[in-house]
Amino acid sequence: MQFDSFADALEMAGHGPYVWSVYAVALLVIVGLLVIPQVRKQRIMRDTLGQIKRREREEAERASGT
Amino acid sequence: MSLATGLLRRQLLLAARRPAQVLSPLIFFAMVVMLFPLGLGPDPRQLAEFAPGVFWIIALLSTLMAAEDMFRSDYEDGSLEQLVLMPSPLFISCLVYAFAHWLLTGLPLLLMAPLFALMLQMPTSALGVLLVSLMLGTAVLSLVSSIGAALTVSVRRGGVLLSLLVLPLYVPVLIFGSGAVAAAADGLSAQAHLLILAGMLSLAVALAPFACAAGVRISVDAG
Amino acid sequence: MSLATGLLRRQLLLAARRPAQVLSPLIFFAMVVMLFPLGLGPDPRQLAEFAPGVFWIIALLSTLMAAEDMFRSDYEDGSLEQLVLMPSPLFISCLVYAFAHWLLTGLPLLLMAPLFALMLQMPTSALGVLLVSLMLGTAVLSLVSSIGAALTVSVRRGGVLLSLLVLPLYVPVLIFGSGAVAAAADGLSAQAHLLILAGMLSLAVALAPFACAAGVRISVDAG
Amino acid sequence: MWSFFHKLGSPPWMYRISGTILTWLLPVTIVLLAWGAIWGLLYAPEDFRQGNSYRIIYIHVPASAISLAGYYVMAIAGATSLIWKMKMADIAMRCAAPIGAAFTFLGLLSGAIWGKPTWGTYWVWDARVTSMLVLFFLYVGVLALYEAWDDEALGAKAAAVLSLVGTVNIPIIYKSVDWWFSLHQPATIKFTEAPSMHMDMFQPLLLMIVAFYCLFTCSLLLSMRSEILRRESTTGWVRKLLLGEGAGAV
Amino acid sequence: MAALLSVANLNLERGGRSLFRDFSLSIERGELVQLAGENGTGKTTLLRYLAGLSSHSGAGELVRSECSQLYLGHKPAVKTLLSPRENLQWYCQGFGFSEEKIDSALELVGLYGYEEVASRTLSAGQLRRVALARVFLGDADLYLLDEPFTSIDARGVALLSAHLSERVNAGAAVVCTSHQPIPVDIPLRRVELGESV
Amino acid sequence: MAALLSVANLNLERGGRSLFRDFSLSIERGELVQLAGENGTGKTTLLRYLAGLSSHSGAGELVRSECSQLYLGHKPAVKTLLSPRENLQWYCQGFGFSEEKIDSALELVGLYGYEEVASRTLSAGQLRRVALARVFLGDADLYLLDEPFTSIDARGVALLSAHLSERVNAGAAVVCTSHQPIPVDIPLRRVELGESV
Ligand code: HEM
Ligand SMILES: Nc1ncnc2c1ncn2[C@@H]1O[C@H](COP(=O)(O)OP(=O)(O)OP(=O)(O)O)[C@@H](O)[C@H]1O
Ligand SMILES: Nc1ncnc2c1ncn2[C@@H]1O[C@H](COP(=O)(O)OP(=O)(O)OP(=O)(O)O)[C@@H](O)[C@H]1O
Ligand SMILES: [Mg+2]
Ligand SMILES: [Mg+2]
Repeated sequence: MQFDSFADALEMAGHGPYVWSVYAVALLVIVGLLVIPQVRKQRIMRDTLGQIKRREREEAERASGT
Repeated sequence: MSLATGLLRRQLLLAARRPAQVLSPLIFFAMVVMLFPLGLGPDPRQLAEFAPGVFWIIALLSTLMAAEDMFRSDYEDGSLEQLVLMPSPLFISCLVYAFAHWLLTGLPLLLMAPLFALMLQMPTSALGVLLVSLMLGTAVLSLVSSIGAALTVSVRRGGVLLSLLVLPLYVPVLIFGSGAVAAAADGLSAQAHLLILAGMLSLAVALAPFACAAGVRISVDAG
Repeated sequence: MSLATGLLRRQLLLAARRPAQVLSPLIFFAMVVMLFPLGLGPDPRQLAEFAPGVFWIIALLSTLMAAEDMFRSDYEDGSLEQLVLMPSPLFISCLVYAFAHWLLTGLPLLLMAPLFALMLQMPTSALGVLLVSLMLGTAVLSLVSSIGAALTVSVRRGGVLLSLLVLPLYVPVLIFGSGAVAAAADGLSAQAHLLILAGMLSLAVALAPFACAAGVRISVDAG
Repeated sequence: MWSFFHKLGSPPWMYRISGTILTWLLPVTIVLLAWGAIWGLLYAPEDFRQGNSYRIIYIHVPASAISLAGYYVMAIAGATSLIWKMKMADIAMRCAAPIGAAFTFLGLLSGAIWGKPTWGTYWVWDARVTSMLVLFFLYVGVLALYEAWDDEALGAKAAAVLSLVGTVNIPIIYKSVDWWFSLHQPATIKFTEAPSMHMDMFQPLLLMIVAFYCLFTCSLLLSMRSEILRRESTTGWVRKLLLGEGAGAV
Repeated sequence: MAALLSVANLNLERGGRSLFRDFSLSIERGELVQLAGENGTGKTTLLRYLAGLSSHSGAGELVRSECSQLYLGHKPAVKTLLSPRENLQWYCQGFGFSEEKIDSALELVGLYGYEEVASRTLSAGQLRRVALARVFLGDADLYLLDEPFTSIDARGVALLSAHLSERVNAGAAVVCTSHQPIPVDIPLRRVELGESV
Repeated sequence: MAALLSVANLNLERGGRSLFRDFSLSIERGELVQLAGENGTGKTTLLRYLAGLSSHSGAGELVRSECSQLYLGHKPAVKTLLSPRENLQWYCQGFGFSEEKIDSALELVGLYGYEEVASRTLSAGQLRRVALARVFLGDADLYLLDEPFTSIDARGVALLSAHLSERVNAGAAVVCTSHQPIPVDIPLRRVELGESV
């Protein structure tokens, strides 16, 4: 460990704001890259499932109707 | 009033039909800014000296590029005929067209200006003057270009000539605009330049919509 | 062959019927060149130093302004469909489109260049290099623009999008074009630059028409 | 060989195999990223000239390195879909574009922030900075072109053509920008100090580079999976998949 | 009852060709007028003149009584970037109509399900139908329609004709150019152009 | 005699809507085919697919025998800045027709006296006539015409129909969409679209 305390690590001898902001943005980007596709996939699966069920219900209704 | 807001909403909708289109102008400006170091060399001192000119070149470019389209598609698909037939005065609609044009060309430039000033190493002390002069100047450019656009939208011989007459009106804006920024960058007062720009703007707001409305009528009349 | 000459003749006729469109890039060029000394102050040495870069940047932007219209009206009125159906290979037609574009933007620029060089106090010794570099460079620009224009023609309001696509591709031309002129103005040999520009031109002539033809086909497919 | 190609082009196979890969690659990626970041932030020694600001390198260099590689991944996928009309390549290209753009953006932003403590300014028109900016613009162009089309299939074709054009141009652009800079700049600012890097500083960097490559792959596979589902939503295998696994998952 | 619109001693010329000489026409409430004539005889020019869109090409005495007018030209005035609904919204705002009827008008012209798509993805006939939907948005006293049946299928033609005859029965006047017969069962006044010249 | 053009198992979709499923059509020499159907059923889409202009939206087996084809779409492909003659000249050069017939073709479609004016000053019908003049420039084996009668007056419709039936009798094939009946006295094959879907 290069730093004596938590405050020290935040401060980084004056360079803290720069370093931490870069890491914060990086974290955001990384999380975005991993989470956005998953959220999209969940949504697509939900929509598709809904479509499939609707279609099958309609088909069943048509079959029973005639 | 409802016509004006409705028209403004429509113009912005047309421009923003796709999300990318709202961001595109910003990126486009950034690209043009990039051309200057590539053409002039990366020396920061040199760039800073040239920076005021860069902004005004971009302002002129984007105004000219967008001006041609201001009425064209409306003319071609017949919307302009309907606009002329609408009950409210045509000059108000013209003012809205110019305002929408400014929102789509002048305003994005204004928003990006601080970033570009940074990239071109302009002294931060000149930033205020840069923004004010850009705001006034691009508004005048939009209003003036609406006249030319209205006249050239239907292809008629006279239209070209008249629009050429309008072009020199851009020149004073560019002179006083870049003059203001250069003065501020040199630490001088830019008040006189800005006042003149403001004067031009009031003149343009007062007169351009009427000239533009007349142009639209002539163009629609041509079928 | 008869198709190529016929197409060229048609393109030039169309341009002659719509002079405002052809003139507006040139006017942009002229205005910026005129304003340039005003913005920078009249110090001739400085002017001359900036001149090659500015010259090339403006050349780039004015080429860009005209590029959007390359295929647009043909797409909108259905002529592009017929072009695709014509028996001769599409890439030849694309080459002709680019050539016509160059005749209407690059060539006029070339013709006006001596005058502008004078206004910007460029040393006359650099004039030859300026002209050769402009000739090679603007030809590359026209070819590259034709690709972008073909890809964006079916996209309404493609102007800014087109700029986004092609401006990055313009960068090498800008660098070597302004480099050549700057070298000549400094009394150095510009041969290497010009050779590289010529190389880029041959690459562009060999490849761009095919990419452009692919773009046209995709756009026509969109109906 | 051909059968492998054939499999690559088959959505259900790709969906299944990418799922398998992700089950172990995703945890590995996260561990590598966390390990590298903590090592770089807290344990790597201070640089004697740049002080702590150099810790930005652990984000900056991996992101910058990936951005160029990402463009080529995208362009190769584009070429494959244009020439062999392979569905999967089309999907790969669509998914790689925003990811590559994100890395490029991160590289630019981290570099700019790093510039303030080291160069005293956020922005310098240096050769590498400028080429990176051009690369970012190239990505934005491809994304904007995608987005501009109503018809997805056509938009994909157009974007593929553009990315191919970009591929031919990138080496030319990079070379010319290099040359431009060396011509103008009497080397007042030099920031490539890599060779003299201390081993203790270098190891976390290597780790982060590997982690970022894994991250790129993970993100690509994840978005490809959702894209596959979307495009195949009317097929039988998706129906089976969703009705089998969907009950619990949704 | 005074004429809604009347024109007398009209001389119209386009491109150096004289189209009408001393032409007179008067349109009363409750009339359905079909302007007929071969291509290029001046139907569109006349209609635009009556609408007040082109004054320069003609000299005559145009008298218009206070009434609301609806003009639909050859050009559809539909923005292809906007959806059908957005197009009609702007139309309503511009002419001061209420926006409530938009959905029912779109449904009437058979665009149910297409309200939100971009108009450039519509077929030729569907695009014309967006333009025609304006007729169903609000009632006007005077309709000036230039070839409203272009690209419209038989069912659409019947629908529009029925609406127009209803409006005529309610006291409005319709002036309509068309190369096809207009399928209405009310009296139709045919004005043949291009014969006298 | 083998079919001039045939398509089998065609699936076409636009904007996420499926227009045709397993559609098959085969066109022989000497046939006049009218594609009919309501607005938006896919006539234009099908015709463009048959012409080879849009491949992406459909998947099917298109077989075309070696023959010359003439396609006229909704869009007239007439440059309004050029005169009718200049328009046709370029068309002849592009397709390798002789330019001799231009004047007679223009006269046939009733544009005598308008050869040299800018096409933008033509009336709507006259502009369409410039496009239609192409049909009279040279003979093709296969005509694909999308609503050729739009804006055309009764005399023009008769003229074009007569020419088309003459071509059909000479062994060519015509595929034509139209919402109006086509006035010919040769057998007409009507293909009704949009029913089966
Ligand atoms: C916006 C500004 C910047 C951009 C766009 C940028 C871009 C790049 C690129 C493209 C690379 C090459 C990565 C690779 O492929 O290996 C790189 C590497 C590097 N950058 Fe930056 N950079 C920027 C600012 C900085 C700053 C301010 C510093 C520190 C003073 C810096 C230090 C480095 C180092 C040490 C490397 C690795 C050296 C090497 O691989 O040769 N960069 N940067
Ligand atoms: N570019 C496009 N993108 C998406 N959908 C489209 C596009 N063009 C047409 N469509 C849709 O495809 C369907 C068929 O269109 P098409 O133009 O083939 O109809 P059509 O039968 O020719 O109609 P019309 O009689 O009105 O000319 C329409 O429902 C339309 O909404
Ligand atoms: N902008 C114009 N400039 C010059 N002449 C014009 C212009 N517009 C139309 N004309 C001429 O005026 C005449 C009448 O045109 P108009 O459009 O009124 O005909 P129309 O009866 O509506 O024909 P159509 O049935 O083809 O629509 C035509 O001969 C045309 O050449
Ligand atoms: Mg008419
Ligand atoms: Mg159609």
